[in-house]
Amino acid sequence: MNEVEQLSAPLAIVVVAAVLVVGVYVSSVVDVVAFRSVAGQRLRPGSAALFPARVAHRLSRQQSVRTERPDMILRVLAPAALLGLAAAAVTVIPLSPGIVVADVGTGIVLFGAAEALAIVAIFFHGWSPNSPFALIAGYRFVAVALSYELLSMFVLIGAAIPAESLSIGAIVESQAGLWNVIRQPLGLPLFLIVSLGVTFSGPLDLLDSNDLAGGGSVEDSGMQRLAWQTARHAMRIAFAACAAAVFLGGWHGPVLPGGLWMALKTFAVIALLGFLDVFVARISAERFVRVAWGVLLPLAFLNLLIAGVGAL
Amino acid sequence: MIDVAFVVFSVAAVASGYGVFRVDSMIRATYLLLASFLNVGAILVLLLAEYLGVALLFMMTVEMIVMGLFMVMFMMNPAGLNPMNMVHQPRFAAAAGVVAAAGVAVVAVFADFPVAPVDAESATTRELGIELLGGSMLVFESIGVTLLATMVCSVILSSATGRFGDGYEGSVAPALEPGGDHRPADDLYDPDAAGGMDMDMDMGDMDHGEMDMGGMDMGGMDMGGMDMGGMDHGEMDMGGMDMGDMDHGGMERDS
Amino acid sequence: MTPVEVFVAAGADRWHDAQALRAHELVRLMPTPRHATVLLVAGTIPGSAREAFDRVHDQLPHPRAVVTWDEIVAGNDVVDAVASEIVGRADRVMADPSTSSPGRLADEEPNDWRGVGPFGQGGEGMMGGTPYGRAMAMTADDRDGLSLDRLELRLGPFLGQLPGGLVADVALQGEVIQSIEFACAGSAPFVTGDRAVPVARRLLWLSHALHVQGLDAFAVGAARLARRSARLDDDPGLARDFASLRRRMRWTGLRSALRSVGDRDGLDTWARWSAHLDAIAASLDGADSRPVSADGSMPITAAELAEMITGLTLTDAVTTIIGFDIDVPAMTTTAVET
Amino acid sequence: MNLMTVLLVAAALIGVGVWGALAQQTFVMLMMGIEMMLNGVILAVAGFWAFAGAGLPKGQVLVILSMAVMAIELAIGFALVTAVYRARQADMTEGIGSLKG
Repeated sequence: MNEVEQLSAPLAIVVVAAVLVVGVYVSSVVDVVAFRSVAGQRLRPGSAALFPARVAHRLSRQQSVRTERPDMILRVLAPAALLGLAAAAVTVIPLSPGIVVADVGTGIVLFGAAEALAIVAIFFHGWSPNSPFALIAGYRFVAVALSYELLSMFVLIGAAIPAESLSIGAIVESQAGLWNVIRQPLGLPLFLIVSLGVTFSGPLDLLDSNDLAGGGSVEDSGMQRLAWQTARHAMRIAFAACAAAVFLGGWHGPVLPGGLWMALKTFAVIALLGFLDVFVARISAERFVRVAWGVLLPLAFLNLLIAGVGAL
Repeated sequence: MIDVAFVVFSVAAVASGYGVFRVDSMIRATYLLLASFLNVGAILVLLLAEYLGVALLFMMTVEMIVMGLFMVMFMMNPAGLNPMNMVHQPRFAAAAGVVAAAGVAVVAVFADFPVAPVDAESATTRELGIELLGGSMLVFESIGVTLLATMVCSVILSSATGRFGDGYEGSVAPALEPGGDHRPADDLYDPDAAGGMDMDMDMGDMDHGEMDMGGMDMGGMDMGGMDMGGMDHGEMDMGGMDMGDMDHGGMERDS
Repeated sequence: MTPVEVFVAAGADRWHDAQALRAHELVRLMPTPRHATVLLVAGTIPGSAREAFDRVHDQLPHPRAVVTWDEIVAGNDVVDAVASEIVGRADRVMADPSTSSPGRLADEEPNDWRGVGPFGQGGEGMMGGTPYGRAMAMTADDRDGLSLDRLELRLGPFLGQLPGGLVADVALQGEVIQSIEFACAGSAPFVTGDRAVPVARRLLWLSHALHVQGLDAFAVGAARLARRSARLDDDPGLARDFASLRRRMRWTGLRSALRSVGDRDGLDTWARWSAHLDAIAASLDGADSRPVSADGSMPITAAELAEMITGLTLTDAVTTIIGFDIDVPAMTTTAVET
Repeated sequence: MNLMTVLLVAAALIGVGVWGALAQQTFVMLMMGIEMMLNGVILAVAGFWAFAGAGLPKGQVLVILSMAVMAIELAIGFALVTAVYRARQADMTEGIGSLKG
């Protein structure tokens, strides 16, 4: 493995903040573009680019309603924790050759831990407002999340096998010749399913879904809603960056500098997730759990087998 | 720097651990326990057991998610909105806690342990991996098999249906008196829904069982204790599985 | 401009009409009043729904405004007039938050929380009492034999995912519906399948149903088709555009999401959707607003529907209910007659 | 940070766990007490490994063993809670106390 540059603490904070701010904004714009293009509405570039800022401005002037007897600590903690976990997940992902905010030897396990903790934060969001639909949505989310949590760890460990290291930097390094998306063809699709689940979008929009009147966000307004949407987009960034680094070869690519490749690949995954969010109908939780244990988990085992055989 | 971090994590671990048993809301209790684990995980990382710390973080998070689910499911008052007192023998318990802590603390302060710190340069994660798939492979594999057995046991225990249909049908536990109903009169459960559960006997052992879990009652877990004979004779359901025997098997072996 | 977020509190008579607002670019119908700036009141709110309406009104965060559909004097296009009124009112209230609509109910807890028991639990022993005005959940038998707590809820009449005016009392254990009762006479015809329904109304049903299934962008498309079909002049491109929408819907996984949900007589929700979509396509192809054929499984009474969805999860129940284009006004009038 | 301080923290965690397990009435809270004790055990084992075990990998294996114990305790514990609840609707230790013997 090459020299890895550990960023100094102040620089690291700036880098992570910049990645998240830019990423969240871009991801929100992607949402607008996806929605409008699928809905067949007019799409003016300037208007779409300013859309998230306008929404943020409006929500910041709206009242944040306090529900009756909320669990106030957890209500505040939920978006903050989700945002913080997204930031933590971003720190272990190398952004360009040799530049990673925190070069942790067990980076991929840390990412998995952040993902598991994100489920806790999301449950808090459903639990805290003391509202039946939010609680049902949060509960349902957790029940489903437990069935893809295992999946995600198998998929990530599978990617770590050819690298012979748990560090994401080493995993990127190992893809110099062949990207994991080809080496382990099942890995990326399964990981994208997990991403859709943890960012509760598209077929796995089981948290803030319309069939429960907004589900976990049913009581959110104003800043609370803005914070939650921001945190959700931040989580999408973390997953997109991880998918780009672990499966799409990270900074590897011809001509362009490595950092730019990483950004492009991350953006591609964000765009894919954004369009899937708009384009795919929600699947019932019961059915997904059946599919997750009966089909997806065996596929993850198969993926692990492919990775193991490939490493021999 | 490391010392400061250690103090912070330690205080947080103990304080959130104390909070677990003081808050009203079950969800807060569950996740305070998780916070305690996270802090211990952080201390483990400080101790250079990087993989173990992160794995503890990961594992306990998922475990506490499950625990939170059960909390909300089984507790009558999970949010703690209705104030109630859910403790018993508080003085005895507090005294026992202090005695236990003091016991360990005395050992910590006065015992003379060898000084052999871990080498800061060593690749502990790598060493652990080689050890698990090398010298300690038997231990590692035993853990795996035990966990598998645990999964089977817990599914059978918690499922309402046995191999031959509804667990409440099938074999009926013997009555306490000849000809009498085996269920105590003050029982809450629905007479139609009961029957097969040999709970009278189980419950007696249950308290021990719960306690034994701390000390890992492995004997009770092994397949030999699990009345396989009853299974073959077509009585395998919640009743036929006879948890009573299972625990007795374990107990005899222990004593 | 960002769209104004609107929550619709519609009586049964105007609920379908209000769905047409989804077509409008500057208006977005939200699933919950907490997300809305404007409360749109459409149709007749019966006296029994008055209190529920007041609660919904107070759930909108400040600054908020109320627009009443029936008060708007419109020329030839009432939906446009309503939309521009909504945008105007939203602009005004955002510019001057002091004009925000004041609360209709006192902002207080329904009950004193501290009760009489030794720990303030308000009842005998551990259980009992009404903390915060709500009785504690009591256990009851359930399908898994676990006897978990039972949550009693009243859904409607202004719930975003259900047709306006529909009221149902449900008892939930977890996400599973243990019992459900619709607020109408049990034998009342709930869905009248043989009635000729204008194609615009069917498209509006489709728009709402797509929204509930998480396909908001498609819902916009369906609402736009509904608006075009409502115009009197002949629109030759309509059938083609509907076919194109239907083709794109095939890629959304709707079919697998709806299949084997809400089975009745061998027909599932997907079969009912298909019957609706076929009926729309047939009407657009020139046939005169053909009734949904018998294989669309209609009609169904409220009691039959309740029986169908007992034991389903809340999500599947909502999907099943939405699968029928429920005729709430017909239901309530026949309820009075019987 | 040395062995003594780590063990003192572990002692505090174990003490809290003992107190919680004995004082709490509900099964799930009781299990939390046990988990808390194991938490202290893990910390103590890791402390010994780091300061007195010369970093032998076998020490880490012992920590993994403790984690497995915790997972097993939780799984079997919840299965038992479910079984008891199914039969008795009891979620408190007193609820099944009358059946001893």
